[in-house]
Amino acid sequence: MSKMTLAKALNAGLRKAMEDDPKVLVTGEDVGKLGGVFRITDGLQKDFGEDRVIDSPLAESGIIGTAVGLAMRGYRPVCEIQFDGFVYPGYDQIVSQVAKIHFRSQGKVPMPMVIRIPFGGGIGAVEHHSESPEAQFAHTPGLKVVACSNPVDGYWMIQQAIAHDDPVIFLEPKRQYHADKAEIDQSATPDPLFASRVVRSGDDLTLLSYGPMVKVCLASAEAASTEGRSIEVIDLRTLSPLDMGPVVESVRRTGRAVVAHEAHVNLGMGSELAARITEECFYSLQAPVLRVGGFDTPYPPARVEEEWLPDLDRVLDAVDRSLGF
Amino acid sequence: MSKMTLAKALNAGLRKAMEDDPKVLVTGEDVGKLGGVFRITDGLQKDFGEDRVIDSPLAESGIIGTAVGLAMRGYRPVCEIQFDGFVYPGYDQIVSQVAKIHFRSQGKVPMPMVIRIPFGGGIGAVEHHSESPEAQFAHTPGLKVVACSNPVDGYWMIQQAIAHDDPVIFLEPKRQYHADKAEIDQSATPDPLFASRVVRSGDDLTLLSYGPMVKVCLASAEAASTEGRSIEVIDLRTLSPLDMGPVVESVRRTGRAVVAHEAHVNLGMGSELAARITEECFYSLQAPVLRVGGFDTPYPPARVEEEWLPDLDRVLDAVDRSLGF
Amino acid sequence: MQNKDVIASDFGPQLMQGRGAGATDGGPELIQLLTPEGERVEHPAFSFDLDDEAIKGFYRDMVLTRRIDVEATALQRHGELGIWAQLLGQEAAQIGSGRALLPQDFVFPTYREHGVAWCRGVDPLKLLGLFRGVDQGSWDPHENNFGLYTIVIGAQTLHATGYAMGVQRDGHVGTGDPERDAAVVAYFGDGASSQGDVNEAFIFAASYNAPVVFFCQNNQWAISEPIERQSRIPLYQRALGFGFPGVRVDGNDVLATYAVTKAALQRARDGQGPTFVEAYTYRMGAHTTTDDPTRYRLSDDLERWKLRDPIQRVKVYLQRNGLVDKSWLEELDAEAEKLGERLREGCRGMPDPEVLDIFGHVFAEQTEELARQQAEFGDYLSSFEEARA
Amino acid sequence: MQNKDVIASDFGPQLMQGRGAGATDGGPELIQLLTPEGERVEHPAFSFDLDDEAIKGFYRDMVLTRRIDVEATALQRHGELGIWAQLLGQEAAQIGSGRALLPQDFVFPTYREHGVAWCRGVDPLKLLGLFRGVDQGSWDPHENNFGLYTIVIGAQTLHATGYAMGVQRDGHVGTGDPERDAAVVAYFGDGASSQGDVNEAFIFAASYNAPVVFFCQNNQWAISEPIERQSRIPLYQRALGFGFPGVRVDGNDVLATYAVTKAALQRARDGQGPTFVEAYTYRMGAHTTTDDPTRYRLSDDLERWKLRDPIQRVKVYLQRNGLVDKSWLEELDAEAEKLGERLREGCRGMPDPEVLDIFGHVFAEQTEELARQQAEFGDYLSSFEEARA
Ligand SMILES: Cc1ncc(C[n+]2csc(CCOP(=O)(O)OP(=O)(O)O)c2C)c(N)n1
Ligand SMILES: Cc1ncc(C[n+]2csc(CCOP(=O)(O)OP(=O)(O)O)c2C)c(N)n1
Ligand SMILES: [Mg+2]
Ligand SMILES: [Mg+2]
Repeated sequence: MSKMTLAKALNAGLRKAMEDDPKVLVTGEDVGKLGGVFRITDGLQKDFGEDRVIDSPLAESGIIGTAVGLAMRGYRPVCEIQFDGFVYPGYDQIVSQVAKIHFRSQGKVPMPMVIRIPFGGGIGAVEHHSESPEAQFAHTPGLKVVACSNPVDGYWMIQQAIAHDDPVIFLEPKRQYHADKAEIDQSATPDPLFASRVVRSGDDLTLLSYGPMVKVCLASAEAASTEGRSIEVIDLRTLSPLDMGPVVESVRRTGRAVVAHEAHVNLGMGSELAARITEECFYSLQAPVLRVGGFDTPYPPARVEEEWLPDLDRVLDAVDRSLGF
Repeated sequence: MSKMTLAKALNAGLRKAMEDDPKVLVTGEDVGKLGGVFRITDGLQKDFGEDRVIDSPLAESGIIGTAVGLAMRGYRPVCEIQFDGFVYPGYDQIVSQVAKIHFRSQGKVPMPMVIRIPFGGGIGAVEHHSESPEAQFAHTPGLKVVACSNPVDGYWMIQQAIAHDDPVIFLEPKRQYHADKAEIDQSATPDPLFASRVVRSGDDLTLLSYGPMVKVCLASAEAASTEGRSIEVIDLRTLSPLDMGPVVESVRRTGRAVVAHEAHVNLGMGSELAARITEECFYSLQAPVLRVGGFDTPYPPARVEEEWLPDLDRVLDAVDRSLGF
Repeated sequence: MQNKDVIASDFGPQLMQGRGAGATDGGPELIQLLTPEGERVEHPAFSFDLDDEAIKGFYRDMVLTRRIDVEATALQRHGELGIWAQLLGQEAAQIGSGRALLPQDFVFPTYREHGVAWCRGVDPLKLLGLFRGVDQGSWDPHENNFGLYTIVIGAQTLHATGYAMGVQRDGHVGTGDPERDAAVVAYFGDGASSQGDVNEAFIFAASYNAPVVFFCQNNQWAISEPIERQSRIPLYQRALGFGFPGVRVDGNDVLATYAVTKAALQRARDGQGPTFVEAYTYRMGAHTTTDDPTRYRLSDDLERWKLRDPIQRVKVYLQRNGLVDKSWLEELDAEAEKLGERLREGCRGMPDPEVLDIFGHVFAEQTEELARQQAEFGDYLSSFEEARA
Repeated sequence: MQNKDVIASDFGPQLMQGRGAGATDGGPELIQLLTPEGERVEHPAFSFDLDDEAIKGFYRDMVLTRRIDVEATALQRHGELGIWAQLLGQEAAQIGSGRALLPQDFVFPTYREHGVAWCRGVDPLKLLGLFRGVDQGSWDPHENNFGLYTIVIGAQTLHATGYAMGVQRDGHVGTGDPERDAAVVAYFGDGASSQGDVNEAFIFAASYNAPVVFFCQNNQWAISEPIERQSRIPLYQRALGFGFPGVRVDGNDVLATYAVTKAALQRARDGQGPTFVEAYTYRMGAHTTTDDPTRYRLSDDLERWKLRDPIQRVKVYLQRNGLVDKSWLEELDAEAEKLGERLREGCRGMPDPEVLDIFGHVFAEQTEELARQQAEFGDYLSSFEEARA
């Protein structure tokens, strides 16, 4: 099977999920004829009909709220939020309903639902189109949060998320949608959905990231290697629950950790990882866990986003600081 | 002047702010004749009229969104959210508008607004009435977040927040509303709004908290002292920005820190504090920063909240674990 | 500051003005089949198609429902419940609409639908759990097609609309098969009508022509706020702006409420889409047991509404027409007595939940992290047992 | 699955049905004063009260506004802008409403109100900044009483309502002083009408009788979704359900749009409360320069709407009545040419923002934490300078 971009892989994964289970529905703004503004649902309405690929009125709370009802009726809705910044009108339904209904009903009402969110910056967009909302969802009990970073994971993780019986916030690094192509072996058995993965091994420092920053971190590790530094890179993949096993194993070995994400550092995923790593690897740490991420300003105008976003140099800077301890 | 509960102190502070500045408005559900379900706005509509103390339709996004417009017209709205769990319908207006308008306009449109939220549990309430949403707001650039823990701070901090030119999320520990009374010297000069405060000094460990947990932490420190342990307690008061000065000074001295809050530990304020403290006090730390807080479950039914909430024993347990390192 | 007339000017029709929370009079558009004096009256569009036995049944339902409410209120006073949301005065709105439902219909309630729960066969004892703080609703929504109480105002109206979209996709609309075609009912209050979610529910329901009935109990108050704060025209007219019909029924008239709701449900089942039913009623009690209405409303209003009591008028009708005798009424009282006892004992007997169980309710597939927290907390708790031992 | 008729049944009035995005015909309720053929027609309720000079002014406004749009679109194609939201086809709706405003009125736009911005005296060059990615709107909202572009759909309608509540509190409503009484306008689209915020804005505006005009440009599309997805009845009727009037005006008729908006604004200033104005128009361009309408709409629709072009009909009127001659039109072309040049040069000349300045825009009172981040990042950046040096 030919190589695919992340966008195509997600589209193929969605298609497969809809073929495998007639209860799977896709809903959101412009997901029908248009195939979504990123074309992730391209062709699905044509092939599965308007009842299964539902163009919604322009209201995110309505999209999530009606999906709750559809799930209660036995469907498995996959909601597309057009851009990260537009998930907030649906935030109440997500944190007070989607996240709590299984708990409220003591398990009598499961909430199998996937909320797809193209997230992160780097595409030169206007305000609200480059947000990284993951920490808020990870802080909310009752939700599971994952982020894919490449086409192969995109293809498998979306199917696994849809097949999962708990609500999953599914984060897609929009700047990667059309970036790189990868071969997808559909006969392979994928890694579990809630497992982190070492994507480059090394001994001097552990570099943790997810989504759009994985590529940046791999490039940083490569650059560092030219200076003789051996950096292990972990693609977290799952943000809630965190899969601390591989992280702890790695940091105990390297003694150093840097977390990189686009989201604001303050109370971002990096803070939780720093806290847990320090708790579980206290005697192995040669340096405090350092964090590289968005500054504590709103996402800036596109013309400065390249400087604002954590990049190879800023990751390496943190690596140097860590190794300097 | 006689002793006051936190509820009365906040009421007095609001009254003072309205007397001092005719542009100050109070808006929210049932804030008028009823004086709010907790009576924090008791008597204000009678004295300042329906134009300044505004009963709103039952819609939180409407409350926040119209407050944005009122602020643009030169008013200083103080919005009451009836219970923590009901801030979420207004979440989009808070994070995408209130937090961003000053930035969007490069300072041309300031957003002087206070959003009052009675927060936390312990009052035997039903679902959605015992939430601790602070971390989500602290993670949002453009917002400032403070929490009062006692009548004196309540009286001064609400006035300082209203006088402040940036939007302030003002968290009120609802289980403290009618708990303790305190003398308020209205001629005193209050501490700055964005300053943390050492409320009990000690040498063995630094205990950090805010809002409803300050009282629990003080009791824990007292209990620990009977076992000869000298614990310093800091009332953070400001959650965003954090006032790291006193925290770092203290932890460098004690070498140990425990953070306690009702909010879920995962990505709660404790994670950010742990990350920063470790970064700034790495060589002084005798133990990892430990966190005591809500488990990663939704807030449970009232009949188990006492066990679920972090209490004196659980704080002491964390203290012991820290000292055990 | 508020100009209460809606000026017509050149801008379209003169709009009818709301009468406000003070008015007991639902206005000319009010659909009524049984007057407050217990007289049956005709309505051009709606008629009550059941016999007097059914009316006796409704009477019994309302009496027992009120009893549940009274007992629960008392239990709260005695500290057995943390809080209780009283339905006093709304019995006819709930029994009339609840009895119009078919088994395959599905209900999305607020936190006050005790009478509807009764009609759906939910054990009233189970209603107490949430208010006692032992659970958040312990009945199985799929057992009686009655959803869990929803506290976030308006949220359930979107759930109802989505569920109705599912009913459509299952092909359970407009087949003409009375066993199969199903409707969904979203209950909500006058205050809820201001929430974005409720209005979005109207939009989705209209857009997909979903088989949902929006049943609004306009009890004139949202805690301390009168209906005028939410709408300056009769609430049922809200629906017209969204492209589906709305009606105002006397919510204190169980016959009219039954007839109107039944017709609205059938429209939904037939594939004719959503309907807004405004049940014009009054919250005779406090908002909840923690509320103090004397701070914001006049007692005369309450007195006037007492004359429109939903139960009394049916009793008068039954007695005047010799449909019930003393012994029948006494038996009903006895039944209510027994129900009351059962609730009192049952409530006191409710076991507190186990805090460790909480960790098992979060997910269908518990995470290792939660399992760890559960185990560690278990060890922590038992360390105290050991200490005590 | 969707049953498009709204059944009347026993449930109130037969509701008018929407015509859908395909229809150019606004229906009988459409208010028109200038036909697509350039004929002036009378309307019983609304009349155009300005002279032909004013019409020439409107024509000039529309021609220049379209030029701004065309230039910006071209600048995007040349990579000078990241994206552009075209107003092509909506010139009359924007100029007609924009010219009806008084200086003290305040406007809350979406991201497409380039013509309104023109009327408010905002330098068109400043409109480009947001789309170029150098800022998020650099004009001072208080200078021209024109708010910043708002991208979150519907959010600004609540801001407008709140601002209008402020106008009330300032006593700038209903005094009869033409310099003092002020109105507020919230611009939004057909798709936005589905957002909870917009409906909550209607509720607050009605509840407080706020001096706000809800000006909806129904351009038939919300990106790829036709109006039927949002409403199955004419959109202006939405207002009736909230208790204030709504009208549908031919949004491609600058005279009618001016007349209707002017009347609605005066209602607001006089203290008669909110009005919903639906400007029935068509998005002749793509949603934005990144959109591809061929995926979802028929080119015939566009062709039919071209016959209703908002500028052409005014040109015909002016020429037929000998109000403009060749030289006047040539001068206007020249003026448009100059404007275009200015935009091209101005846009290319726009300096990129300084990333370090970003840290200064977050708060009125910058936090120490942010100052620290700003300083450290500054050092970090200059370390590269030094490295290079
Ligand atoms: C989103 C939200 N905001 C506020 C509340 C607090 N609250 C509980 S009931 C209520 C009033 C509801 O009034 P109405 O909709 O008329 O229903 P009623 O209580 O009269 O039956 C309010 C404001 C809530 N539960 N949810
Ligand atoms: C809350 C929110 N959801 C989604 C979007 C993405 N989006 C931008 S424009 C648009 C369509 C708006 O349609 P309409 O309101 O008719 O205005 P128009 O673009 O036609 O002028 C959408 C869905 C957004 N900006 N905000
Ligand atoms: Mg009510
Ligand atoms: Mg549109």
